[in-house]
Amino acid sequence: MLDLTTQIGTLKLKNPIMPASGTFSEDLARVFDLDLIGAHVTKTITREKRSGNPTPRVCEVRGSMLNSIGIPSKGVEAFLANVIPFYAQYDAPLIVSISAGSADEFASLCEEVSVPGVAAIEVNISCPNIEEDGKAFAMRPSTTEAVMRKLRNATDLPLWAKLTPNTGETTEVAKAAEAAGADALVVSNTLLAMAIDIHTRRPKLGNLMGGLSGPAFKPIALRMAYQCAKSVDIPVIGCGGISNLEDVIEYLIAGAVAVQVGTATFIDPKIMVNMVDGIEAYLKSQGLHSVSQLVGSVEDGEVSDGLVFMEAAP
Amino acid sequence: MLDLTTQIGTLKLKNPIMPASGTFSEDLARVFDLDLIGAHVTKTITREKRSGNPTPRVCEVRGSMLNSIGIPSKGVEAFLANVIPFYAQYDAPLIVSISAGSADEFASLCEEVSVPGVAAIEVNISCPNIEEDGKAFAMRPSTTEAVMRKLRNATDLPLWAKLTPNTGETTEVAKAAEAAGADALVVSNTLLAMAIDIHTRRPKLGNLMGGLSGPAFKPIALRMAYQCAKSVDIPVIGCGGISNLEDVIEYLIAGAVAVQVGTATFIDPKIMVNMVDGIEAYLKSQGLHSVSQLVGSVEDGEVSDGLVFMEAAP
Amino acid sequence: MRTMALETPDTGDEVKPIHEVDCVVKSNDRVNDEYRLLVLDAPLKILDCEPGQFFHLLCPISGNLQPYLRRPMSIYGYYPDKGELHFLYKVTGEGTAAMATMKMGDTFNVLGPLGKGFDILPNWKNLLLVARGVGLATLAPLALEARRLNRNLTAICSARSKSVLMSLDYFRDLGVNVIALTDEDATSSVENMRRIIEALIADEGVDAMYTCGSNRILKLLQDVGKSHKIPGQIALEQQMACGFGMCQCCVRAFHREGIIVNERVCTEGPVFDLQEAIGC
Amino acid sequence: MRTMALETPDTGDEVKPIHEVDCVVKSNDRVNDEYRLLVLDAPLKILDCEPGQFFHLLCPISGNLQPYLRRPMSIYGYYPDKGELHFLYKVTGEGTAAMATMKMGDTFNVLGPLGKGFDILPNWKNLLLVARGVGLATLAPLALEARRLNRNLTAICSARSKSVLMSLDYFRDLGVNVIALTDEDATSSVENMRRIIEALIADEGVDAMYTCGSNRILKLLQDVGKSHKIPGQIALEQQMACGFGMCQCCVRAFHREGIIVNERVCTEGPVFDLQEAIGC
Ligand SMILES: Cc1cc2nc3c(=O)[nH]c(=O)nc-3n(C[C@H](O)[C@H](O)[C@H](O)COP(=O)(O)OP(=O)(O)OC[C@H]3O[C@@H](n4cnc5c(N)ncnc54)[C@H](O)[C@@H]3O)c2cc1C
Ligand SMILES: Cc1cc2nc3c(=O)[nH]c(=O)nc-3n(C[C@H](O)[C@H](O)[C@H](O)COP(=O)(O)OP(=O)(O)OC[C@H]3O[C@@H](n4cnc5c(N)ncnc54)[C@H](O)[C@@H]3O)c2cc1C
Ligand SMILES: Cc1cc2nc3c(=O)[nH]c(=O)nc-3n(C[C@H](O)[C@H](O)[C@H](O)COP(=O)(O)O)c2cc1C
Ligand SMILES: Cc1cc2nc3c(=O)[nH]c(=O)nc-3n(C[C@H](O)[C@H](O)[C@H](O)COP(=O)(O)O)c2cc1C
Ligand code: FES
Ligand code: FES
Repeated sequence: MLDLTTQIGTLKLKNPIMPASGTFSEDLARVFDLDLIGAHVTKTITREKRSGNPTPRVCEVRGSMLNSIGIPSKGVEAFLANVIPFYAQYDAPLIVSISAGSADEFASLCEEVSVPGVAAIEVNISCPNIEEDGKAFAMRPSTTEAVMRKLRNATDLPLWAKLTPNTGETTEVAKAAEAAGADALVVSNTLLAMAIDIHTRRPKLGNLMGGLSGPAFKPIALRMAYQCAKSVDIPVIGCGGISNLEDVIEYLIAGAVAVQVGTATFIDPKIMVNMVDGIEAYLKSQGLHSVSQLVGSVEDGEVSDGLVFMEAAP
Repeated sequence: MLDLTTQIGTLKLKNPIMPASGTFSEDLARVFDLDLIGAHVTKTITREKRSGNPTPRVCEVRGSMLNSIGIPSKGVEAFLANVIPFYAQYDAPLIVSISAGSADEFASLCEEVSVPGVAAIEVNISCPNIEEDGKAFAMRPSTTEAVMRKLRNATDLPLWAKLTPNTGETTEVAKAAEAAGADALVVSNTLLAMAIDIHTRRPKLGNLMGGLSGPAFKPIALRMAYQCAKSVDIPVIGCGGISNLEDVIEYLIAGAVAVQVGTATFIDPKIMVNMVDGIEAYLKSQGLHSVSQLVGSVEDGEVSDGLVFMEAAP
Repeated sequence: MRTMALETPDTGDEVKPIHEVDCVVKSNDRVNDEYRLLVLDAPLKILDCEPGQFFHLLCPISGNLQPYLRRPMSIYGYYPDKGELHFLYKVTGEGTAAMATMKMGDTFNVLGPLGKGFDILPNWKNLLLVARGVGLATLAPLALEARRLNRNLTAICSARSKSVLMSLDYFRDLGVNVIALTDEDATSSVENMRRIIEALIADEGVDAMYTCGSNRILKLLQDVGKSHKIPGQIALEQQMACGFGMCQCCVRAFHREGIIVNERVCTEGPVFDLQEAIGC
Repeated sequence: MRTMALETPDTGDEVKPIHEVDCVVKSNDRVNDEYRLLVLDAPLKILDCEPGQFFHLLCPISGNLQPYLRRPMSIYGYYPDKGELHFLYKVTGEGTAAMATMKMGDTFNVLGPLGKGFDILPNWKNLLLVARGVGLATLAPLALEARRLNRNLTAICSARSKSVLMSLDYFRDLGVNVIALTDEDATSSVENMRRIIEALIADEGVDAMYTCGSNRILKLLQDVGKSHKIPGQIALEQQMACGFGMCQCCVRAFHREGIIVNERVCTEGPVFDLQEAIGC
């Protein structure tokens, strides 16, 4: 028997494929049985209702996309009333993504969503910390640690910290999240980018800039996932540009125990299911019997810490 | 008459197209007349001979590439003896790219290459600062400022600071370089990334990780160039993923006074010449008469500083 | 002005499966200077469509044309009997340029049908459709449906010039009363359109109005609709990523119950109430 | 062991222009289970080649095959008289798979000719070529050149099986003495090869040896070359980006004057001195 399960702290997933926050919703149930994938991850919610950023919220760049959705949110009440019951019909664990502008608001939202039906909480700490200088929490180890400590006190559920690729201190931030009690890291959110329409000379996104996701982003997020897996003991969930089976395998080999698939679902809505099937076939073809045999199996030899943790290209 | 010239501090280029360091050499003279482009930029040199990184030094990622060449260098003597005389046969100004592991070494190399035939010095401060904690100079404003001050004292030639996209403090680093006397910014060097061969499970680059360049990198570098142009008064030279005429125009509109073309030359060795011709045709078609009319003409409206200088994707 | 986020997916409507299917291209010919008609050999399961719905198309990648995201395209015609799905499109950028390169026999991946189509309520007998340019692509299936339901349909079709006025024969063959207006004849002004519509209302009467796209026409029909209390619907466009509700890229703002609400064009639309719509 | 950086471009050689040209595909057929022969209609200016040189090919982009960098490929044949350029290639990944989709009449962009080819010194009368697998593609033009210069050429061709042994007829037609060895016949071992070579040296004598690729063969020929003082050359491969000297991606290490030097395969090579080469 092939063992596709993967362990993320106390949570065991039937397979390592799950959606990335903001690229998944109840609507995908119209395409396939949502119990075929390892977990469900909601779009980030905030406590209050929010309408999100101005349109256009998406634009295409060569072989990838930028988005500036922001975090439109129905608010926590609507979420508890409508979304959690919807996912209750599935066996796959529900991961709720949350965000807030201050550590205290973050903690109180975290408490509010720590309800039955929720298996873990993913904290989107790539949003600006309005109490400090407006920098996103996950830009710095200190702010990451501070917010994660408050969140840790606010819930007994597993806490996944979702990192940002915009920091120059990836491994320091990863270690800070671990030190403050995160149960897993999601690596990572989108990378700040921009596109300008040369005909109108206007930014292609209504919000001026947005986040790069999709294939172009993969080598960057993969590097981060690898660096994080090398620097912390908690599990790392890879995320960024994963578009096909090979990408999934690459992240697992790099050290991710599971992956999140985002933009690729927009191109091929069934891709996650195909990946689950593909992993099975791949393990078989390689004479392996479990996903965990792949995780972290990168042949990086006696590589020096200087290389593993380098922060600029050589 | 169409005016393709562009002014970079005291230096006037006949057009805004030049190669990016490390993607250009005397060899390109076998493809076109090197006086057709605005300037010549050498591969980064170091004082001593160096052999560079282990192979493979290049790998392909979706629609782009990673490299980990490192800085193989013939040393400054060979450079002064062979390279500078070669470029002396051309009118286009020669920009010499230099690097070193400490601010003092940097300064002394800077002095050594401040010779007739050199029009400006580009400082590749994306390399590790071996005196501090091994972080690249350009990762932080403080180390950027420190090294740029020493360099400023070491030469009277224009100094271009080449930034790294791996920092979380792009505009702070830009301002630090300006404060320390940089005459222009080159934005930017490659972004740290990784790829793993899923068959051998080995990193695709001999050096474990490398720098992403090419189309995938464009929206990121463009965002940085825009942010830098908004935050400093010295000219910004755009660099990153520029592959066709539209990309050139996009960078100029974003605020770059000139651009450097790297990876695209590997795909189409004549691309820089085509871009020069293309700009001329474009200006004509738009009823414009000079490149400077395009520079910084982005229609970003009454955009708040909060948006312009944001550091993580919304 | 308060702004409110949208509500969860319509619970009233039944939730139909969404199909992702490889179709074979039957033809892909130029119909005039600007537009092309793509005819696909399509399986029955994706031909259970409503006028106003759309598909999300995976444009081919070849050479310098490398579209990445899918492209939304209204259903121009769906024919379960002959197993055909039609799109009428204008080449405007990378994706549509790539579509234009497709040849008979090529495979083309489509996702759909998607979105909420037009309503034709039982008591709506005299229907009026006002379209400009490629908007006709979106409104054409209404003509077929009107005939199936035995309603009277008048179509005011406006375009830059006669040569790009499309679908007129198509409409006439379906018994539609066609009124063609062009810029080159100087007949397409808003004032002239208003005169024509007012005359129609005075003559046979109009029970419902349908349009899409143009801000000028939206404004005009909102005016006319308000003064004569005639209901209407409009099909709207917005940049899309997912095409069926997940990404929140495609929102537009609407007036509803005194506040402004955001709705997803791909899911709550692309067809919306005429009076609630806000131009852009 | 000291390591030294490479010197500036050979100043001895004249510096020829490099051409980037769109060619038209004349044919692109399978020659056996693993290899394809691409025949291009090529302009004269790119057909002034040397055996051992290569072109840098811009593989087509289509569907899921989206190669980005150019691919280096040895010249398998160049025929100024008929205006043809030939490549013999094995489908190993995205780029070569994309090449395999090309059809007669397609356009194909090539850059070259590039690199430094094989030498045949005036006093080298009896030439020996030892090749394995696709290495033949690189060595084949030597046969043509040997005939032009009226030298004797023996070719030891080794492969997995008879069915992938290529170019044998091509060689025979050029008057080459062909010795075919295969794994399936168990004739391709290094020991057997050594025996055969030693016999050749003992019989007619060997003035120069040429090979490419395989580490085992390199080692064998270095041994034989050293003990019999026979000079030789080897064509090497390395990952490339630019293909003509700018990027420093393609270096390999060589023994030279007691130290290790790095040389660019694309510019100082791909043909190097046999004894200086270091396997990988
Ligand atoms: C519901 C709906 C139905 C449509 N029906 C039709 C139709 O029947 N016929 C037709 O010709 N066009 C139709 N359009 C517009 C069509 O989607 C665009 O023309 C097409 O996406 C342009 O793609 P491109 O790559 O050629 O252009 P580009 O400008 O290169 O596209 C760049 C990006 O912008 C998006 N985009 C560009 N224009 C539009 C637009 N008007 N609406 C939404 N996204 C856009 C593209 O999808 C792509 O992601 C419809 C749009 C929507 C939303
Ligand atoms: C000077 C030279 C001459 C060559 N001549 C021939 C020939 O005549 N026939 C033939 O079949 N092959 C030849 N090769 C090998 C050929 O370049 C590779 O098979 C080809 O690049 C593989 O590309 P791919 O996209 O199909 O494979 P992938 O493995 O997908 O390629 C990924 C990347 O690795 C590079 N790469 C892969 N293998 C090699 C290799 N062996 N050498 C250099 N780069 C490689 C590719 O160029 C590409 O950038 C030659 C290589 C060199 C350097
Ligand atoms: C349209 C869109 C919306 C997103 N919304 C969120 C969000 O609400 N919260 C979050 O943590 N990440 C969000 N992301 C980031 C993704 O979860 C993911 O980290 C990123 O897209 C990289 O993965 P990908 O390349 O597979 O898309 C969003 C991404 C996209 C494309
Ligand atoms: C093969 C290669 C070698 C490079 N070497 C250098 C270098 O020596 N010094 C430097 O400052 N940048 C170097 N770069 C970075 C480029 O100058 C440029 O900043 C980067 O590639 C982004 O531009 P592009 O996307 O147009 O290639 C190198 C890039 C490549 C691809
Ligand atoms: S396009 Fe994704 S929600 Fe409408
Ligand atoms: S491939 Fe660029 S130097 Fe050889």
